[in-house]
Amino acid sequence: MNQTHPTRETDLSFDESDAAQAESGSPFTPHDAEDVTEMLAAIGADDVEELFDVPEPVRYDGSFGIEGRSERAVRRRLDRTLDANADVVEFLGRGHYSHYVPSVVDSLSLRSEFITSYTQYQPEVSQGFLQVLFEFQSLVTELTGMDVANCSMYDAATALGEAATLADRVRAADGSTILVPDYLRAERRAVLENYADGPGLEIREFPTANGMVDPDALESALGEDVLLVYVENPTTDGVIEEHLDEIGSILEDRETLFCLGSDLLALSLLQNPADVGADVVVGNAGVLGLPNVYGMGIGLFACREEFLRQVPGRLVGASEDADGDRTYTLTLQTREQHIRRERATSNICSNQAWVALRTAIHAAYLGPEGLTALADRCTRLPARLAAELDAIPGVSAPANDAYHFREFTAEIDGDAEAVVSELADRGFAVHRRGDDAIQVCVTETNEEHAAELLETVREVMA
Amino acid sequence: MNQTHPTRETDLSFDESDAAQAESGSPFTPHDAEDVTEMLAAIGADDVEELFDVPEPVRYDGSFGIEGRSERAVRRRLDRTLDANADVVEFLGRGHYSHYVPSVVDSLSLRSEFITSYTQYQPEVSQGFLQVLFEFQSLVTELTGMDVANCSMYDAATALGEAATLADRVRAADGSTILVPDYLRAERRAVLENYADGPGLEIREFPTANGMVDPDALESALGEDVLLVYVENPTTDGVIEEHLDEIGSILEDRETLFCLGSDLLALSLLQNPADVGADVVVGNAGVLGLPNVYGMGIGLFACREEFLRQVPGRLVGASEDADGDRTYTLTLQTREQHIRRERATSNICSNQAWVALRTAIHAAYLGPEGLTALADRCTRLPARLAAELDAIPGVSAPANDAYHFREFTAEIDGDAEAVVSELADRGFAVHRRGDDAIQVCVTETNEEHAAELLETVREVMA
Amino acid sequence: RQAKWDETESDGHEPLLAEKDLTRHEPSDTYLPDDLTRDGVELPSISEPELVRHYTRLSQMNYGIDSGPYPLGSCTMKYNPKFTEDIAGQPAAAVHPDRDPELAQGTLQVYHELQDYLSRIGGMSAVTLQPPAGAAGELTGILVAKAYHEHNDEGDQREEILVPASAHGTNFASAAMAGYDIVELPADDDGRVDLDALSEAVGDSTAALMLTNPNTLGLFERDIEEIATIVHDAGGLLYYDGANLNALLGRARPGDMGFDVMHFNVHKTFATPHGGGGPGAGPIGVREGLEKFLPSPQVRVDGDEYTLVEPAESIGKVHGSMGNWLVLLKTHAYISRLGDEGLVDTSAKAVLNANYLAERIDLEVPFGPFHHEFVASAGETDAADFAKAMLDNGVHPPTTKWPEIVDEALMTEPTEAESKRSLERLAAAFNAVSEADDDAIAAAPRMTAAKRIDQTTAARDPKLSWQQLSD
Amino acid sequence: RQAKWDETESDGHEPLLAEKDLTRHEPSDTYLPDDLTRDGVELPSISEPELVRHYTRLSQMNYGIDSGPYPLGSCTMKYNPKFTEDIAGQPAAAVHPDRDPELAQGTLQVYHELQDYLSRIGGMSAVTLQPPAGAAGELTGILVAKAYHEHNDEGDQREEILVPASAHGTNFASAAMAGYDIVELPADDDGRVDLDALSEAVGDSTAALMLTNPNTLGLFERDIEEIATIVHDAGGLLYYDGANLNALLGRARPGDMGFDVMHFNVHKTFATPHGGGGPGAGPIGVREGLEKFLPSPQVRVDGDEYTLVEPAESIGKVHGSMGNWLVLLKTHAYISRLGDEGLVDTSAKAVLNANYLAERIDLEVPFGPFHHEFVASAGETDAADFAKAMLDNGVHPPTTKWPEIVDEALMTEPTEAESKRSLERLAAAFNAVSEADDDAIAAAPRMTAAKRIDQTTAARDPKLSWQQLSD
Repeated sequence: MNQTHPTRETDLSFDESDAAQAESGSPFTPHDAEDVTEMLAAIGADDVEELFDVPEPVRYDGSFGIEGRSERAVRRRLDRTLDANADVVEFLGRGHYSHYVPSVVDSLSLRSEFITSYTQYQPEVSQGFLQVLFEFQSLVTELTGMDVANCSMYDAATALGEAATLADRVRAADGSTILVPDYLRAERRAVLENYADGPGLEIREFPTANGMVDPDALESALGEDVLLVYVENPTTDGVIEEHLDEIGSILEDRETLFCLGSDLLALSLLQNPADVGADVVVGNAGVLGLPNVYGMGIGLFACREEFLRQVPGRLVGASEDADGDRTYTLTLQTREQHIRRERATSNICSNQAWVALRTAIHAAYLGPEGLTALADRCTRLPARLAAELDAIPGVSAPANDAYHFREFTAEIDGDAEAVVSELADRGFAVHRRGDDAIQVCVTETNEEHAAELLETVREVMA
Repeated sequence: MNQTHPTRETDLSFDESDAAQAESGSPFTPHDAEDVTEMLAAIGADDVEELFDVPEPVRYDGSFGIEGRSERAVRRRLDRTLDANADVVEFLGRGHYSHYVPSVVDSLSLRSEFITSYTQYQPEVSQGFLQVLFEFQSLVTELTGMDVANCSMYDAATALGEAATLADRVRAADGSTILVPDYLRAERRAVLENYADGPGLEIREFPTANGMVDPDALESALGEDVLLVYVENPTTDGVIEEHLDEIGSILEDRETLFCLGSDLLALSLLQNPADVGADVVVGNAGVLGLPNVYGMGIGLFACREEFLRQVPGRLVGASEDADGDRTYTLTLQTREQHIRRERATSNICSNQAWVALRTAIHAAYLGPEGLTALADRCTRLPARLAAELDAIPGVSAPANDAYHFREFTAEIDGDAEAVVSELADRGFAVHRRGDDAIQVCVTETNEEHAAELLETVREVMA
Repeated sequence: RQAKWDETESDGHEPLLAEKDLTRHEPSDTYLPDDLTRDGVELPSISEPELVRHYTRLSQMNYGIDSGPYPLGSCTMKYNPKFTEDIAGQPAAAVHPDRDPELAQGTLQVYHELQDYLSRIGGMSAVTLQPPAGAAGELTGILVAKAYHEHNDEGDQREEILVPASAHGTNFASAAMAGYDIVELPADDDGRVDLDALSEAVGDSTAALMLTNPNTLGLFERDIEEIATIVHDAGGLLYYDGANLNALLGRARPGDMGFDVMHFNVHKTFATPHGGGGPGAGPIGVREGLEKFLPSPQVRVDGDEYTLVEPAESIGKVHGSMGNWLVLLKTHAYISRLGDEGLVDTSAKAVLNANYLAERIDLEVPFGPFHHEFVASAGETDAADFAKAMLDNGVHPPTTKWPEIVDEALMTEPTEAESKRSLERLAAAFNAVSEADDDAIAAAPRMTAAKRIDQTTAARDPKLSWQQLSD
Repeated sequence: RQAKWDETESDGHEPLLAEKDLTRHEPSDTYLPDDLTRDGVELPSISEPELVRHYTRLSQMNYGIDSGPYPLGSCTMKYNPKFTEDIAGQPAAAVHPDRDPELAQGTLQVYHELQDYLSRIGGMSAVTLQPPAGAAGELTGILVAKAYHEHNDEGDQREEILVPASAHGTNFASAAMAGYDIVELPADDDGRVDLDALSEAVGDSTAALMLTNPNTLGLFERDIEEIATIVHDAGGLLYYDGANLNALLGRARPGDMGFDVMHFNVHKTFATPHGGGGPGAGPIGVREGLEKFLPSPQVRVDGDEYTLVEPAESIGKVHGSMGNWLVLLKTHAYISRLGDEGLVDTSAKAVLNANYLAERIDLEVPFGPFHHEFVASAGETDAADFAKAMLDNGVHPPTTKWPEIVDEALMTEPTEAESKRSLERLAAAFNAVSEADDDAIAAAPRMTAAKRIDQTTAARDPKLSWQQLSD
């Protein structure tokens, strides 16, 4: 078409807008040129570079080869990158679980007064978060039956590590042995080994039977050197432990701590740790509050009153302000690294406080009835799914003659690796357990796909 | 497998969790049974049903056949439903535009103090939103050059309707004609007709040339009966109007209002309406703040000071409180329906305040440089895309010999309906304009797909 | 106590962005020639961190439902479920209104299902979702009535709309916008429509009666069947103002009561957020025979394909597109969360709460029995002053000075979403003010971000922008 | 002024959920037999509307970066860009940690790219992202050092870690957790490492020196090359505490200065939100030769496939999975938003701001020249009291009483994200308190949600749960 108006802008390309939008300098520094000039004048410097007291030999020129992008370009690029996470339905568990997180959790926890705040060193302007953490501790206290709970550990594995060093500090037992069941996940054990390394503790395994503790075998494994016995309920194989009372009795009169691993949802239904004689409860609190985000979560740590001053991590306590009103504050800080330095109960500083907030909101949303009802469902779903799988030729489920929580193992006639891989190709992720077993986890967030999973397993096994 | 533990729960189905989670009653009523009992006792009633003073013949039994669902089930169901919106790249405009909305807009506008508040009838506890609206009015004032802006109309079409009735109220002209260009979108005209219906106004079209006003034709169409002349810049065909000064001169000494339609982004770059003699500016303010959400937006309405007391809708003004501090309040409410009833300047009550908040945040995020740079890009992109399309055999673009803003029409050799349909099948949505033209809109949010679009058009036209 | 900015430099207010920075930017190297561009714009140039603090602070100076009870009678401020925002924020919800219907089947399905839900809830034959607010719904409904009379060749003759004195101001304004004369109906002694006055007012020139039921006093119009007969016998239509439908959800349907046209206020009945003044949505429903006048387009389903259809004698359009889509989507989500049981429970608890609160406050509450709201009298105290004093108790006051049938009216609607504890707190706020002395009331509010605001000066010498402030 | 609850029933505090409701629920009809279930749980049963108000109100009683400046020295509280939350909130980011790597290629790509970014920024050979916090990074780094010495058969011999007196408490605690003895190094008169003291302390038993540079006084350790030589010559490793890396971004790299191991604090350097105490992330970088000791697994790329690999002599694991994934994702987003130019500008403005603020306050500020932070002295006033009085000015005070090398220390780090206006407001707050009289300071704070809090009693008689409150 014959145009009197220019129609071609030769120096424009369709993909340059991101570059065009990328600010020179940081988009998050508020200074304009005039500000900089005035500030330098006040300081008495000619140039910002003068302010860097860095000797020439170690100066760096600032080139990392990292390209700046507009906000939109960063989002688009990461959206595309994450899309490479295959679109499979996860029937995965083993200590990391998916429960539906209601919208209020995001809506409230993302309020900037919460998420952009720091540790509550100035309690007068931090009452909100302090009360949240106090309520979180109270929730954990109720669900574990313990006297004291801290308000955040990194995860279940590090919480177990902290329990081991607590045992070392509080127990006069001669030895230095931490006794763990043979079903302990390798990852948790590896973390425990590193926590044990400093104080020189030794990790020893005891054999279990049918996925749960064999009290006789435990008793045989015990000795004067044992600081702590760790047991899970449910286990990461999904088995509900049936010998907690016996374990409690065995450990009752010994200088050995009884440490129970669990999670906040299971605790709302299963035996109360306090009732079976547990001394310390660790595990996963983030089953409430976060979906599965590649293992990011929050660890649980609760114990009996006598260990209070040896507890690792943050503790929030109630106090009064100058008006006599109830207030909250970080307390017993003399246990902590910023005061006690190398004699602190732990090196923990930043932890998982924001996840604790989310967990507290989620738990409050469910309430006692909701928690218990969901936990009850977590005992029914695996039973049903195991029975259906068991009906498929070549599958025997559950592998353990036990009640299960969320998950169970199933024996497979044939090559488990091939079966798991074939299922993945067809859109389902399950755990492989050795050469001839798989593990399957079912909750309210994937049960709607259970029928498809069964159909697919049937096809794969055929 | 032979199990001593029950493995089949006969009454459990995998899809019942939604029903199990659906509360009886509303999940958003906080009463437990005890509360209800106590409240009824205080009222002196035995049953809530007693409180309904509804005669038997018009009582309804409450069955609508609408099934209640858990929060998760509702989300899942609507997610699936919306997935049925085809995954196409939109090159659509015509008054509704897509610009990248930065994350701060959601983050701030969803703060519950903003989004869960009502109209600011109690200014003492509503200073935040009032200041936002005051700043929005100021933004519009600056960009339109007008003296007065209100803080929200439903959309561009209804704002035009309100301008017509304003003209009827403020102009002594004998007649009742609203003069609109022949390029006016049918939807906008249809809305205008309804606003014109009550006061008995007549809508008349004047012919344009090359997609813009022909001053001679406009002058010929004018008469003593014309209350208002409406012109767009840019037009919904994307044409930048080149005769604004002449239009202003033509209307200067007449009892006819000059009403200009535009949008907030275009106004940051194109001729200032005040400079060309506009009396009223209407249009789309939501081009900033919201993506294309099926036409939901916010209308623009600004005018000269002399019409202040005839302005429709909400106005926020500055004032002082008892301490003498600057404060803000809804003002000139005697224009409004809740005071003036049938003599109000409009029936408007709820409007689009929350979108105004989003628009204000987005505009502030961009700032004067950002706005102008983005607007400038909106003049380059269509020029480039038109030139590239023009190079494809069978396509002539742009159809108008003009500068364009965001979009343009292109003539097609062949059946436009078939071309548009074929493009849709291949993942691109463009407008069909009659039998032998299409319209294409390009902004920073779809330019990255421009090359693919060109390639696809090439294939389709081949 | 509400947060307040206390920056010394700014006399106690959060500065305007324009007071923090004002940068004049004159574009250069523009693609357009100079004669098509403006000289420049002068606006705040603010960094993202500063921007975030500005709006965060402003939000803290604002009261919302999440801050506490908000018992604005006839404005129904109830809890807004958060999950509806997550649904509305989905990328798949962002579609252009000019998409071919084939490319927007998901959105159209939501429209169609919501049309259906509302038809059932209102007892109506068809529903349009186009009006972007309740008042726009009123205008739409009256235009439908007008089209109906014109269709019957009675358009010129029927030039009056009857509106009870206690009706919402929008009823008067909407009818006037549609070109009608207003005939105001007085109330009888019990606060309801005076049947004799109605019979007298109604006639050949009556286009419609606009009625709110329960009315703004919270009273059900018990004579509704007789009212319908009177209006219909005179050839008029009966219009239902849906503002108070929350009180009747699942208990009575406008269609069953004889209403021909109605609007819904989705934020009042279906919990969409009000956003500080909108967006809302004002769908209207019509009885059989009036569908053909509805705005264009309507969503229909044909097999499993959703299509857009122009009704045969459509009044045309009342919004440039299809109304406030995201608000309608949230409405759909809310209704399908509640279902029948939740909807019925909503009206039960709304009515229970209003009656309980009325019982708990030490003010005169004339008329009754109440449904979802009641109008108390502030007695000797000016109702507006009474409201200011309530602010200091951390609650939002009721609607004041309206309806005028009650002296110094405090029109109070707690909604179903308030707990017994919250109602008691609200009652305590009423009772504290009713016992306060005049000086204390005059000095209120003290706990708010701003003290008592001078509205008269604001209107006498309007300052409507930062530009005018610096004049 | 901060918002405060003023509910009469609760003495001025927001009630605990347990004070609003406590419901004992005893499960019945459970699938499990009774002997495997507990008797019941007693927890608040709260409706969604009440829940939302509770947490909304609590948030209003909390100060965050979006509320105003937060100049906590060494804790680096800077603006947290909102878009990173949108990225982290995507459904595609929610994946199970036990997915086969083939099914998590997107997540692994982000890990791999971030490992690469951090290697470049730190001048390191390899990076692990596993440590879930800075202190966890320290422990990890020291365990790597330990593994290195054990690999060289010097594990038993090298049992000491040197730490300067002004170092972060976590350095001492982390080294102790790894089983080391701590040797504290005094500072010289100019606030930096005393080279003579270092030479004396270092020896065959030295495993490592942990150093923060710039140190906690904001001072660059100018003798860093000599320090490195001394430590390396003695067979020890040099550990870089990354807390203050924000000051040096793009100006100097720990690897180039001779550090062997370092950790990054992603919230301090890369603007991830601190969330009221975490989650953070504490990636560590190591120089060439130490990669084989890193935690398992590392992310590698093989062609275009990302895989998980266990380093040859890995120390094992320090977190049950792969660390705090969402935090790492936000870190990636932030770094790729800024790029080289943004990173360099960050340190420029951080240092400019600290120097400007130091210039503007009327307190003694010993030592210098400062980089990103400085330590002022409150003089005769107790630094903790000084901080309380600052709260009344609407700003967050600096870190107090540390490092002890300055009397009544006020350790102040404004960060790059504060504007000149904001710094001036902060300076005004410092100066107002420095002129206030003792009584006024003792009475502070008055404008906060709580008045001065008694921390001693809280520690003496700990009440750590609602259960203990009601004891």
